[in-house]
Amino acid sequence: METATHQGPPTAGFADHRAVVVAVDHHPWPYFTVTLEVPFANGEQKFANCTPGQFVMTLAEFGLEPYLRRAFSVFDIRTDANTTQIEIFGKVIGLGTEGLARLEPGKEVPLLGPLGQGFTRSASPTVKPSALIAGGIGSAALLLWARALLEQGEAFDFYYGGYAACDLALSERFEELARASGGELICATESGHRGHHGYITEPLEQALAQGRYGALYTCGPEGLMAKVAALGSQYQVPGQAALETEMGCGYGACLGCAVAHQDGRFRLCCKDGPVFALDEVVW
Amino acid sequence: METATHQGPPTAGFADHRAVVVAVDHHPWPYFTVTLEVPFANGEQKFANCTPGQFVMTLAEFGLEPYLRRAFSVFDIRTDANTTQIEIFGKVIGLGTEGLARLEPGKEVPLLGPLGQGFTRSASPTVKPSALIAGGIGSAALLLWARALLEQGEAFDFYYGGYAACDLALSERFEELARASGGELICATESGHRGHHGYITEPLEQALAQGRYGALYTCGPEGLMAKVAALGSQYQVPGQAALETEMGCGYGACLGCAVAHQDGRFRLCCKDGPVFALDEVVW
Amino acid sequence: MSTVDLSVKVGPLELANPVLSASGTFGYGLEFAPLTRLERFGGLVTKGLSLEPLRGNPAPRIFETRGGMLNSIGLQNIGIEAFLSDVLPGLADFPPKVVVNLFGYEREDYSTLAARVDAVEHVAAVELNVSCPNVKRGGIQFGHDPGQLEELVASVRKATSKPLIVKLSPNVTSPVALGKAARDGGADILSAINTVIGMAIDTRTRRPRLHTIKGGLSGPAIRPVAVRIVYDVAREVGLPVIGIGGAETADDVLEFMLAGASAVQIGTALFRDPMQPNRILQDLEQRLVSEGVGSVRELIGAINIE
Amino acid sequence: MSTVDLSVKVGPLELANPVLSASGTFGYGLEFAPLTRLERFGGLVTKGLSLEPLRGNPAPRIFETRGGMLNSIGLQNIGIEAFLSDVLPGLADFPPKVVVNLFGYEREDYSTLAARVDAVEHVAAVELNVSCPNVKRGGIQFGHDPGQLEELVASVRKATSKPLIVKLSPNVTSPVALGKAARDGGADILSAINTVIGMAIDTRTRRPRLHTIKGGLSGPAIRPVAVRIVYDVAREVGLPVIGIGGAETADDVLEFMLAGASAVQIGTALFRDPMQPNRILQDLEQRLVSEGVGSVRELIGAINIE
Ligand SMILES: Cc1cc2nc3c(=O)[nH]c(=O)nc-3n(C[C@H](O)[C@H](O)[C@H](O)COP(=O)(O)OP(=O)(O)OC[C@H]3O[C@@H](n4cnc5c(N)ncnc54)[C@H](O)[C@@H]3O)c2cc1C
Ligand SMILES: Cc1cc2nc3c(=O)[nH]c(=O)nc-3n(C[C@H](O)[C@H](O)[C@H](O)COP(=O)(O)OP(=O)(O)OC[C@H]3O[C@@H](n4cnc5c(N)ncnc54)[C@H](O)[C@@H]3O)c2cc1C
Ligand SMILES: Cc1cc2nc3c(=O)[nH]c(=O)nc-3n(C[C@H](O)[C@H](O)[C@H](O)COP(=O)(O)O)c2cc1C
Ligand SMILES: Cc1cc2nc3c(=O)[nH]c(=O)nc-3n(C[C@H](O)[C@H](O)[C@H](O)COP(=O)(O)O)c2cc1C
Ligand code: FES
Ligand code: FES
Repeated sequence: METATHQGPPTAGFADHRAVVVAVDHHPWPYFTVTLEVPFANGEQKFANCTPGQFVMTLAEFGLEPYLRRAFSVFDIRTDANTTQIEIFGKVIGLGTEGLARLEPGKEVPLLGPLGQGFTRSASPTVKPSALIAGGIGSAALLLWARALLEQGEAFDFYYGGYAACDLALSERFEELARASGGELICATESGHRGHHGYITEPLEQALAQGRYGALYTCGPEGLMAKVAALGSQYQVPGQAALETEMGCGYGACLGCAVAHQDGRFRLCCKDGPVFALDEVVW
Repeated sequence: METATHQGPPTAGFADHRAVVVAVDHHPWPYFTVTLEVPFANGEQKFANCTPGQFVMTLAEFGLEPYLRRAFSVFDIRTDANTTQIEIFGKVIGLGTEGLARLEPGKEVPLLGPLGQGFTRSASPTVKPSALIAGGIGSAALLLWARALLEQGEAFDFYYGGYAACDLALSERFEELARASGGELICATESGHRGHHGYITEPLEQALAQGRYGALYTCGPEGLMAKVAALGSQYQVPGQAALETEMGCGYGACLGCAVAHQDGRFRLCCKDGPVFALDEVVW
Repeated sequence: MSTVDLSVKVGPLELANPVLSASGTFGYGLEFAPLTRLERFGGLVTKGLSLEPLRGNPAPRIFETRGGMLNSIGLQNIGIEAFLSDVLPGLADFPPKVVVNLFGYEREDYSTLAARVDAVEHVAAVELNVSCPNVKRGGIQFGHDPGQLEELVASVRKATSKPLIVKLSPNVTSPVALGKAARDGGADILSAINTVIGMAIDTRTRRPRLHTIKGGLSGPAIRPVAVRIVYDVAREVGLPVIGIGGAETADDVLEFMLAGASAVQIGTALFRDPMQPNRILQDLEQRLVSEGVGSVRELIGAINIE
Repeated sequence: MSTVDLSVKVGPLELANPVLSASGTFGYGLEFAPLTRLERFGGLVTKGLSLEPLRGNPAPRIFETRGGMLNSIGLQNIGIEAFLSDVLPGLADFPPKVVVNLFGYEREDYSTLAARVDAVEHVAAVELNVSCPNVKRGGIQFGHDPGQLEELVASVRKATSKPLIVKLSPNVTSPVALGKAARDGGADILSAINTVIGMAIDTRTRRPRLHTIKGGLSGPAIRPVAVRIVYDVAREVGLPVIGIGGAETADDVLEFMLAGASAVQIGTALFRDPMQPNRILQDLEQRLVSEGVGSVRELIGAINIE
């Protein structure tokens, strides 16, 4: 008999906030970042327990469409004396992201979070560095994790792939962290305009073949993550991926975000994920 | 056998324009005016044949709701060397008017018009002045007509009724025209904060009882217009009303805007109206 | 010039492209001449026509709802004779095929109407409205009972050799059963869907939003329902299908076609923007070019369900 | 303190107010504890429960459409035993009445489930899901056939003395006929509606948006359909009705009640905003105060159709 996977304790400590937009930055189209401010309530910092890889559900309430909130990784987080600033990094695709990109400072948005289970160290610490592999906007899930690794004194290379050069938006932020950790930024574009001409998994595979990495952490298009998982299993390197599924609610109420696992069961992307071990998921 | 009423020639010369917002003015809430600019095309002035009482269909395209355009009287119209400016006067009620009130200069909106049949002189010219009776936002349909009467050298009084003083927004513009024509502005509020304490049809009835008017022109809530029609028939003064119905299209395609007439037939508010003779309509 | 072939054959009906106007949302067609490039349409479907002119239902007749609208026009129309004498000659100047949408109270009304247009040159096809929820008697009973529908269609089939389209109701347990009945009666083509029965109330006045209390829901809100019915009917009945219901973009037209439609009617979206069909055709062409699809016909029923 | 009486009696079921959560949109209730003031709800309806745990359908399971969403969760659930032992005790701390939504493949599944909860104190009522479009076998056949539905309800009626709610499908020609069958089988209350069958296709990949191809449409898009069915069923069946379908504001709750509903379930709107029911109750109270209505019960069926 199968046990329910969505019956565990809910993600701890999330709440639905009214956040205020403090900045909207437009990077080369279609990329943008929005910084949202959540005041402390009763002296309590609202995203204090937020871990890298967790996400929020939000929506620019211009009208009634789209109807459902959209999920966004917590890209960056800053805290001062009495507010928390949450930065999300978006790519305009449809109504949800279009709305967020059109926000202006001063507007309020609902902000539900922090949600889900973030990244955890895949392996017992080894001398080997890690590889973080981002496909385009998937990089949004990896900044906090890159910083966490750096703070723990672990080196990592940051692999950044996309179709064109503009898809490697915000690469300086990742390069800085990678360098500081003792690693480097490796880029690839399918168009050939920046870095390796081809898929980002190609330079990754070369490095894996040389036994360079102790762990892989990835977020991006499903095809990319599946390839990383395949490489991980081929070279016996453990790792994790931050998944994206359609989400109705973000907190376990709709059961819409099923992710098939190797054990034959479904997990909920919003509650059991979005970060899963590479070898748990049916790709 | 009944003849089709919606089969006559379509309103002449209307088209669907892309108009640019040049000004949004906020009067005491919930009233606002939006000025829209339509460039001449091939040297042709686009609203040249627009008559008082005609309307436009428009929509602030912030998202996908509301789905249908909303009808607005052409409140004012100005022409310079190569553009026409159309001003609409709105009251925030629901999604449609909320959207328009939130417009900012520079935005584009669709503007279909000029549509429908406007006011015409009800009676052969007499020595008697006319009465224009507006209920709140209904005044939007009467400014151009007031100016046309003035230009034709006909005197009129402007009756302006509402619940509170703020509902008599833009009363200066009407007062000026009425005065210039030799008439005056008469106000009434149900709250008693401006003019007669009660319904605007009360001072109108007193004047009608004294035989003061040769014609009545009205726009406002249905109850007000029905009362004006009843007074017109009681005192044997002809007149016209600009009606409002739900409209799907504004140009005769949906047949959604039926107005029952005394002859047992329906007319289309958008094509045969919105202005109808007071004694034609089943109130 | 376009390198993409947009022409479709919907059973016996050949169209220059798969985009038609839907009945009741386009007047008699000429209303749109100042607003849109009529000549671009694949076809025009007229407002429902009856033997005698009809005055329709009292106001209010329409009400906007989320992503759609309710209507209860009640089939106001000028009658078949006025249409043929006063309107059709004007439409004959335009390239789009004219489909007459017919409505009756009794079975004979339908066959009389169909016989009347049988010899009329500029009528390209006949669409039977057997599913209008907005009239008290007639119409709808045929659309909800397979036995009655088959008899009705058979009698119309005898009256005309024009391509015969039967328009299906979504308000039934099995649209497929009704589609099969229409097929067995001799229909050439099915169109789906008519409006979904709905209702709304003004909570301030406590009165229904429509004079007739209930009306027909149309617009993007119902598109998922329409796509589902087109998919089922196209797979299970074996007649070509024209998709209708909430289509507003080229993407929506493609969605209906992938689900199995050979052509698509645009209704409520015309009210929001009368130029929408022109835009749809432009986008459709671009889309096919960019995907390397030579003919739009390749997409009919091409949903990938493996 | 409020001077307005929000309490309602829905047949044998007494609720502190007419606002409940809808099955499948509120998890098992406790998920919401951090987000909303659970204690304010009139009642909670659980996710559909079956005898054994179910894993549900593969992804994708949901897709947003205009004014609504499609879902094909496939009744993933922890099973009745896990619910009773692990979840219900936690819910017992909260004031809202707990309604268990039950689902089975065979008639006996339903009666076994109903018998299982008959003696369970904190179960206030049983709602039968006989209309889920998202599972291959079972369920839906009962909801689409009056004869089978009556038999099913009769056998459940024998198994429990709890208030018995039967949830109606909108995907039938006559919801009223199904409602009468449920009544004749012994139902105390009808709830309407479940989701409307719909479908959507990704035109780029040409694949259906849901793994199961078709799914259930919910949200504001379907509210006019739900209000119509509630209106018909409330007038013609003679059982109290719980309205469901696209309700998101106090105004919508009033609309359903004027149409004849004694209470209203909130579903999809919870995803957009989990605090919505709390806001609804606050607005509802204000609205009644401002209109001078002493009890919300005065509004049930109070539509003015003269
Ligand atoms: C846990 C999680 C974290 C996420 N983090 C981020 C983030 O940090 N930044 C970010 O920009 N997005 C992120 N997403 C994706 C985001 O939630 C939206 O799905 C996405 O931005 C599209 O929303 P939309 O409303 O703009 O487009 P929609 O209108 O929903 O979609 C428009 C079209 O694009 C397709 N589409 C939908 N989603 C995607 C997608 N992800 N990639 C490609 N096509 C798609 C749809 O099929 C549809 O045809 C995350 C998703 C999850 C589940
Ligand atoms: C020929 C014509 C000319 C018009 N001219 C103007 C004009 O110059 N200025 C202007 O502001 N409006 C005008 N209107 C009305 C306008 O078209 C809209 O119907 C109105 O502004 C409400 O639209 P909305 O989208 O804001 O509200 P909606 O969302 O459509 O309505 C919200 C709520 O208000 C109710 N409601 C709808 N319309 C009205 C109304 N007119 N009065 C009171 N309640 C209503 C609805 O029943 C609904 O419950 C005109 C209408 C017609 C037919
Ligand atoms: C205002 C209006 C009037 C309609 N009149 C008719 C009609 O006369 N005959 C008919 O078969 N369908 C009629 N319909 C239904 C449409 O042709 C179409 O089937 C339906 O609206 C769904 O398509 P849409 O969502 O694109 O509008 C009417 C629809 C609307 C909105
Ligand atoms: C994600 C989701 C899951 C659902 N699961 C169930 C269920 O398990 N049992 C059931 O009877 N109805 C289920 N429903 C139907 C809802 O209870 C409700 O009838 C329907 O969604 C219409 O209401 P709404 O528009 O307010 O969501 C589900 C609906 C959704 C959106
Ligand atoms: S998104 Fe609703 S359960 Fe995960
Ligand atoms: S609004 Fe008059 S016919 Fe459409």
